[in-house]
Amino acid sequence: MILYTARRLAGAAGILLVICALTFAVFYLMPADPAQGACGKACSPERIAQIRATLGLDQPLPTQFAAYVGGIVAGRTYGSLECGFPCLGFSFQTNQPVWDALTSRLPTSVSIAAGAAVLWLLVGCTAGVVAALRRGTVWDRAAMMAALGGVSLPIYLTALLSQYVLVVQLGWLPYPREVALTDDPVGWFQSMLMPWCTLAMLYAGVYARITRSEVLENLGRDYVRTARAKGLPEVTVVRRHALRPALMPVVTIFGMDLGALLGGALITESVYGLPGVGKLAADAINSSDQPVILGVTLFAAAFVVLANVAVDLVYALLDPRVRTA
Amino acid sequence: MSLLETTDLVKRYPVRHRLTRRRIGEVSAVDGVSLGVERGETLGLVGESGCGKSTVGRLLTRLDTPTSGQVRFEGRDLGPLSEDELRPVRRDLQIVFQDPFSSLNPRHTVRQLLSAPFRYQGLEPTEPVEDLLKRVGLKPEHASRYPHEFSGGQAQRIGIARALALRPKVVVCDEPVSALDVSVQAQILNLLRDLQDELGLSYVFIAHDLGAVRQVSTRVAVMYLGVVVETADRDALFGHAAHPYTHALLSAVPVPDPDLERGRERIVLRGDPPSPLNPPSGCRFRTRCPKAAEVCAAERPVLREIAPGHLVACHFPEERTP
Amino acid sequence: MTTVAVPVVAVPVAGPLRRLLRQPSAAVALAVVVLLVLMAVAAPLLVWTSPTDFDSAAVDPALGGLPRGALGGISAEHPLGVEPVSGRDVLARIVHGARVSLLIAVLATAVSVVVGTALGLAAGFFGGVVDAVVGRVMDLLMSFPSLIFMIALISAVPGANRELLLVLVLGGFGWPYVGRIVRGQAMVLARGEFVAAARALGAPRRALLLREVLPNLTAPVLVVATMSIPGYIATEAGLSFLGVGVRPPTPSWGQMIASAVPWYAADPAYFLIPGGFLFATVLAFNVLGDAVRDVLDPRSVRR
Amino acid sequence: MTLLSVRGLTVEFASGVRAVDGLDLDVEAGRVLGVVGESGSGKSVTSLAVLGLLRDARVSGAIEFAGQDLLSLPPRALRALRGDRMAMVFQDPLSCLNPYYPVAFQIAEAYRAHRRASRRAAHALAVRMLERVGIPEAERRARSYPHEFSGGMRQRVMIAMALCLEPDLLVADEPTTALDVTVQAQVLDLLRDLRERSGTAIMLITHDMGVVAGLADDVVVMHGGRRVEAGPVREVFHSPATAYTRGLLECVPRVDGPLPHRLPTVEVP
Amino acid sequence: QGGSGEAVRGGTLHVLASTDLEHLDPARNYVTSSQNVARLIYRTLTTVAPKPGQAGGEIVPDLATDTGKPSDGAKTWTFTLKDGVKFEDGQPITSRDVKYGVERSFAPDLPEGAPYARMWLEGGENYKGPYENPEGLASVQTPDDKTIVFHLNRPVADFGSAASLPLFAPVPREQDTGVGYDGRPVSSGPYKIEKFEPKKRLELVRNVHWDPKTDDVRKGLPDRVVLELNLDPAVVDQRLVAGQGEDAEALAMEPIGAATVGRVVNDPALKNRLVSGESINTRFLTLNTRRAPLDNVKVRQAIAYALDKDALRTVRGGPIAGDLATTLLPPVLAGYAADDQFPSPDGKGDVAKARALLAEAGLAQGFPVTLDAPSTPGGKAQGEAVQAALARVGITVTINAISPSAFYSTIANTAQIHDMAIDGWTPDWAGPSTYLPLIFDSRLITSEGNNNHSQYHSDAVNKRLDEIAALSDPAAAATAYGELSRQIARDVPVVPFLWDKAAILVGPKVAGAYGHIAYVGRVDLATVGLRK
Ligand SMILES: Nc1ncnc2c1ncn2[C@@H]1O[C@H](COP(=O)(O)OP(=O)(O)OP(=O)(O)O)[C@@H](O)[C@H]1O
Ligand SMILES: Nc1ncnc2c1ncn2[C@@H]1O[C@H](COP(=O)(O)OP(=O)(O)OP(=O)(O)O)[C@@H](O)[C@H]1O
Ligand SMILES: [Mg+2]
Ligand SMILES: [Mg+2]
Ligand code: NI
Repeated sequence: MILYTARRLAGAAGILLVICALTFAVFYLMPADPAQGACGKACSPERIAQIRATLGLDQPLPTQFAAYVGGIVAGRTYGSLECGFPCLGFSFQTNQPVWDALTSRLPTSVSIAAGAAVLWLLVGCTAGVVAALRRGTVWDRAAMMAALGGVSLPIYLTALLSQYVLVVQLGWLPYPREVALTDDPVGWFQSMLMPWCTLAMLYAGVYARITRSEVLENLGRDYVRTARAKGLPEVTVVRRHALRPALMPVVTIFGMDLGALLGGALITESVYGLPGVGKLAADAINSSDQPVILGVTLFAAAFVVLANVAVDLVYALLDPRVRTA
Repeated sequence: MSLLETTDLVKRYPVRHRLTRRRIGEVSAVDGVSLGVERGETLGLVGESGCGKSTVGRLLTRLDTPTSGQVRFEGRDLGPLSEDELRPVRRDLQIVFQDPFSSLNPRHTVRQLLSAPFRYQGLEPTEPVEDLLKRVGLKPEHASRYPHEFSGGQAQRIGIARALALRPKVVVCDEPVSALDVSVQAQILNLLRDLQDELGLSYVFIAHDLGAVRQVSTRVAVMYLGVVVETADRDALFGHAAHPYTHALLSAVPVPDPDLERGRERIVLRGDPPSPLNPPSGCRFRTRCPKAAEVCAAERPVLREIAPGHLVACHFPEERTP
Repeated sequence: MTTVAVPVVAVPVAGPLRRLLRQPSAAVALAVVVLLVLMAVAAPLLVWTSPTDFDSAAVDPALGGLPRGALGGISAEHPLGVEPVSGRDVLARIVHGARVSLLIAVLATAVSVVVGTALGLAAGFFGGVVDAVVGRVMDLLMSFPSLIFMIALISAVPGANRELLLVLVLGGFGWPYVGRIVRGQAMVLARGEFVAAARALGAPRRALLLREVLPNLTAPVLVVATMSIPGYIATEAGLSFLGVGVRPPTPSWGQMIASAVPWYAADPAYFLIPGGFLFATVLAFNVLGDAVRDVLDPRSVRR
Repeated sequence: MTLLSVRGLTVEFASGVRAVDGLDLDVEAGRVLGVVGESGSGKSVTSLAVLGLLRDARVSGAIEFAGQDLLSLPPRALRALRGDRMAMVFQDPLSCLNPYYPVAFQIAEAYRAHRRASRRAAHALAVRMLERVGIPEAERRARSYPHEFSGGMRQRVMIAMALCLEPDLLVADEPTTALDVTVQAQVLDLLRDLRERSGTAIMLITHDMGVVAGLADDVVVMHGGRRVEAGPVREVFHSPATAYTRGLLECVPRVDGPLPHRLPTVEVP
Repeated sequence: QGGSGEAVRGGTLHVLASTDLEHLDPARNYVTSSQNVARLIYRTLTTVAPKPGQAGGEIVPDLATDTGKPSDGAKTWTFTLKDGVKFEDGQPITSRDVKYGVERSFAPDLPEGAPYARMWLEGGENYKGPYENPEGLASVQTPDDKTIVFHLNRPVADFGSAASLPLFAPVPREQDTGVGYDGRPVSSGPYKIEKFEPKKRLELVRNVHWDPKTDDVRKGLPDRVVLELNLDPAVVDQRLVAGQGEDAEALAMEPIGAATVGRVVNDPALKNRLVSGESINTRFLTLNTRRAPLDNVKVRQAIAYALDKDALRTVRGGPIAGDLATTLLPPVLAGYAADDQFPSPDGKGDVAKARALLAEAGLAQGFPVTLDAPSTPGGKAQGEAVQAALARVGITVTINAISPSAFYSTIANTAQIHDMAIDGWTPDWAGPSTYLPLIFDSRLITSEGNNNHSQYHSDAVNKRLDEIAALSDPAAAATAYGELSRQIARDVPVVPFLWDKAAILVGPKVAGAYGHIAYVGRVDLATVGLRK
């Protein structure tokens, strides 16, 4: 198992390396010249050339790429500038190592993702189970229609609408802003509530549908019939024999969704103006801050890839058939 | 020279871990099987689940490539042939599967299914689809239907018609009646018998149902965990089984007669067949054999002829009581 | 002899479309989709106003370009109101925007279905190295933070035809989801007995792939196709929302919503109208996709 | 004494399929009733109806078990009977065991549903039951998961689970069909042995006339949801009253006796 | 206006910014909003007067006792530092610190700053900054701790004005962290940095070593100044409209968006909280004079007639966003002279005249052009307004949206700029000397980093620019620039459309806020405070 984990992690690193290379290549194609960008309003060609040399932009692409990957592993320097391990690049627009920018924004993204995840799991799975148990009833249909509606609502629309209604019209909530949980728990909760609900609305629908179909599928399984034949109370039958196995695919998808979300809820953070990793990415894209885009892409991909590995391992832990195979 | 024969046929499948996809071992599905089928005869192949019967069937029709050993058809080794070179051979060598529905493409009509053999062989159809249907007891107007519109028995008839379209010399029937109801089973067994009489076919009849094997076979081979433990003419095998396993097998089949069934001397074997992942050393049956001795663990018994045409792989075969 | 033929049960197999229409929600969804498609196709005939003409009389510069009149300037001349500042007709932009959205979504679906089916089929059928390579590529694409990367990629080639680029990028990142399903199905089918039967008959590989396996993939492929259209509509709108969609002044729903962001408090109609259209469209396609799956997917039929 | 008495049982599914149509049958205490018939003749549906496990189906007629009318019993009372006084063994032991729990847990669960017992005591009982159905090293194997057992062992686990509360009636739906003949012989032996020791009545559902011949005292032959014939095994087998039963008996190729060139086929009543 | 009541000492002032502070490092700080913030942190030799309107253009002493003494025909400039000026650690500020600060602006590692030191100081072309040439630049002399002398390579009449730029702020050599200095410049002004998270937040607290007696400009009223950066502009507007909680003590960094105008104009209470500041910025449409058919002056004149200035202003918020521009130099800049060479009713354009001019040029059927615009919502909207206006005369405009950070470097690249660009110019201080010479002198055209975006070439204009530069009287020079601008306007290298005004919303507790022309109408942070 340890060996397997190591092998998966190595594979994950491989995937990240390829993603890194591809992203790097795309930036090379980008017309915006970081040196020109860094040079600003009054800039002579000589000065641009100087900056280019400092950034290593005059080197051939493979050399630049090697330097970049080397930086991630061991840190590097840009001219007189130190960029310590793990150096995901250095933003000349914010004068900050990309790593610092990412880590300073991670708490916001984690706050959003974690809270939303709790919410959507609670709402989605409950609705899914209820719908499955009351199959064909009004409850079922209403839950599934609501789920489809939630899935169909573009997130920026939900965000704008909730902000318009809850903040502008009703004034029930303040404008979301960055608040540390440790500084002001109430403010944190108030600020995060809308982003959580917005994200949860999108995902809860998906989870309700998955949970419903999995519970239904498991309810039709022979071992559920066995459980009933044993005379178990229906609650136990559902909980132990239909829900538990149904949660396996939910766990799988949850791991991946969470992994993707930790890499920044791009639109949510942008719409609410919350300085998370996603907003960092959006801003960086708007201002063509290539080192940051590259860094965020890698960072987000790392979460996805690691989530994949984690999901497989968790799966192995949860499913005795895999565990002992 | 047999029409279709195998020598020392071996097939191993790698086994992978469910999660890590690492190779964690090998199933030795078939381990040194030598068989022969003569013109016009039916070789019955019996054994318990997982003993390698289907694998032999797939190897005989070259749907799988043997790990080692030979499959010869009319004296020609099929091993080194490419798919293109095999194509003409396949006209003479057909297969009927267990589950009639999964062996018929659900998206093709009966007409398409029954003209496929000619199309794939690049031949002009020699026999109209309607005639093929009639031969297996179906109506010509069935030609435009899809498989799901048939009952199991009817679908199996279509499978048989398809196998026979090219007028093969040998048909491997891999449990052709196991999925069918008893009453339908009888119809299909009768059909196979009729077709053999009419067309002079040879069959390799794979089944775990000893009664069915007895009904259609002229010779029978008994397999246990990838090896053939006994072969004999039908009557010899059912009358004078020499291998303890064959004995146990025969005695385990319940007979639909309350008096006979209750009074019968039964040999109930202990335990289950071992896993083909790591088969026992020496004689593979020794772990369940009532006669097992030390030599059985040490030495693998080879097939010996104990009477003309009666071969047994056992250190302590039953005495033949005439 | 006394054989009794087992009577063949004549299963009344209603056509898939009929079964689909029997569900009221699916029928409504289909009607909405058909209407939308008609609207998109007949856009120039439907609205005479150009989606790019400014109408400075319809807005009040002293109020920062707020549309004159209630509800975002709804009037006989502008049935759905006008865009703040420019006074462009919202209905005209909605109708022309539908064209862009639908066209891109349908083409992206086509790209992902064709590529996904081809590669998934190859991977599932041949297994081994092909499967390993295709599998890796799919893993890779699915690990990409695709939204970020798509934006970066699209902004990296500013000169290219945006519509085409969007189709390629959406399809390029979307095919693994088709490919994964097709691969799984193809793998099961390739090991199935009817493929073995065809091989035993001497069928060449091409025939196995195209005649035996492929026809059995139509149902799952059709299901993923219908289910992915709404996703592409939403993603295209999302990209336009983030400013990397189709180029102005070509209207697009996502863009309209994006430009409504600063106005959401002052002129809520301006984001509610395109937002409502987007929601209705995506919902209709989702409901339809769901119904198509119910009709075609044997798993859900079984329940 | 009649333990289970079924009268005019009719089961109709929502789809309109009438799977069982006015069936009568009786299981005597301590005796084995064989129920035979072709696929689709309604055997399984009957067994599920008896245990009240059918959902989405209209069940009518009368099912009387130990003097109680099961059809009019409230769900709670029915549940209390189920697993306790009447238990069931199904055909496919792999799919009938939950892959996520160790086998002992699943046996103990059945026990704890009806008797107050500590976890530990229930587990000990489960181990005893496993020993009783002939699982070697029961103490160790108790913590294994279903997939770690072979088919025959799994069916033994199912039987242990059904018998842990010493029910009056065991409904066994094709308990050996998924098994190999040698393993089938073991399981049949086990059932025979258990009946002799505990006196549990068994309703044995099968399509294999040989199995009925070996184990059953009485037999009911079903076709199309109706009873074609019923009576003591010996009577029915030696002198079947209907051509259908005779056909069923004769169309199966046997390992002994004469060999016809062609097999007789069944005539539907 | 600007919040009633008296501003008092104390409290926390919040500044809500929808943009980022580009650079705080004095060697790199070259954006008005950053300069406005930087004035809270560090002092320069001179600075702009803290007054509303045109008076804000006046240069006053800051660290120095006066605005500089020219000698040698304005080729040598001498400044004397005030007594008692200290860094945040209590160390006195010396002339060496100022010299070091100027030298840093030569370092290639610290790009982006104003170019004047590099352009004007003798020997500057070979100097690479203190990191590579630690021996320093000989043309900046510090005879004693208080005196600093600059030797220039040409006469510069308003070097005293240039000395108000951040690169003339003192930097203690021992505390220079190179590139990292951007995140934590050492304070010499009333506030020092407590916490700075780029693109998120800047928190300033009092610098106890700043002595108000040495500073006639800054008031340093609030105890703390907190800037929230990179907010959504609509959210900033909404928060200030609501003006609740902390937001009562907040002011916006940027003008209100068009969507808020209606709300503010119709609400007297809000209108009372609106600070309207004039600006030295002029917005114009740059026409690339090297690309056909825009190389034809008739075509350019046609575009000048066709342009709908009013629509462009509506995009920016309507009349509140400024006045329609008719000249290059805005009215608040010295040298402005009223003029309108391409008049049209309400600034909506004169389509008939434009068509006639196009017909003269043989392009009556129109032609296609590509317009470079920033990919911001505003940029795109302006692009679409140009598109719609020029469509009226048959000119089809394709918008090339460029990411905002790359926008200026792209149009400053002569190979990358297309036919037209949404453009504008803010002089570096409130005088015309950093306007026309920088953007219309054809001899300054470079392939990259070019400021003459229209690539306008006129030998007559070049000659005149040299003559004006040689004038030692700033007032005479201003008048001359004004006259020259009319001459340039006839050639239409650019079409001015808006003289910016900034309408800025402040919270109900903010007092003493006014828009400063040098900070393009933004609230002067150095003097604003909170009410009781
Ligand atoms: N493709 C394969 N990969 C791995 N193992 C295989 C494969 N095919 C067969 N096996 C294994 O080889 C052994 C023999 O299988 P085979 O299908 O030949 O048995 P069988 O006698 O036909 O059984 P049954 O009566 O159940 O059909 C089994 O253990 C099976 O699990
Ligand atoms: N849930 C259900 N809904 C509709 N029809 C059903 C359902 N369950 C069973 N049936 C139908 O009822 C009939 C009897 O089925 P049942 O399972 O009792 O047969 P069986 O005798 O047990 O057959 P087998 O030997 O194949 O197990 C069949 O025609 C079957 O299709
Ligand atoms: Mg088999
Ligand atoms: Mg059954
Ligand atoms: Ni007959």
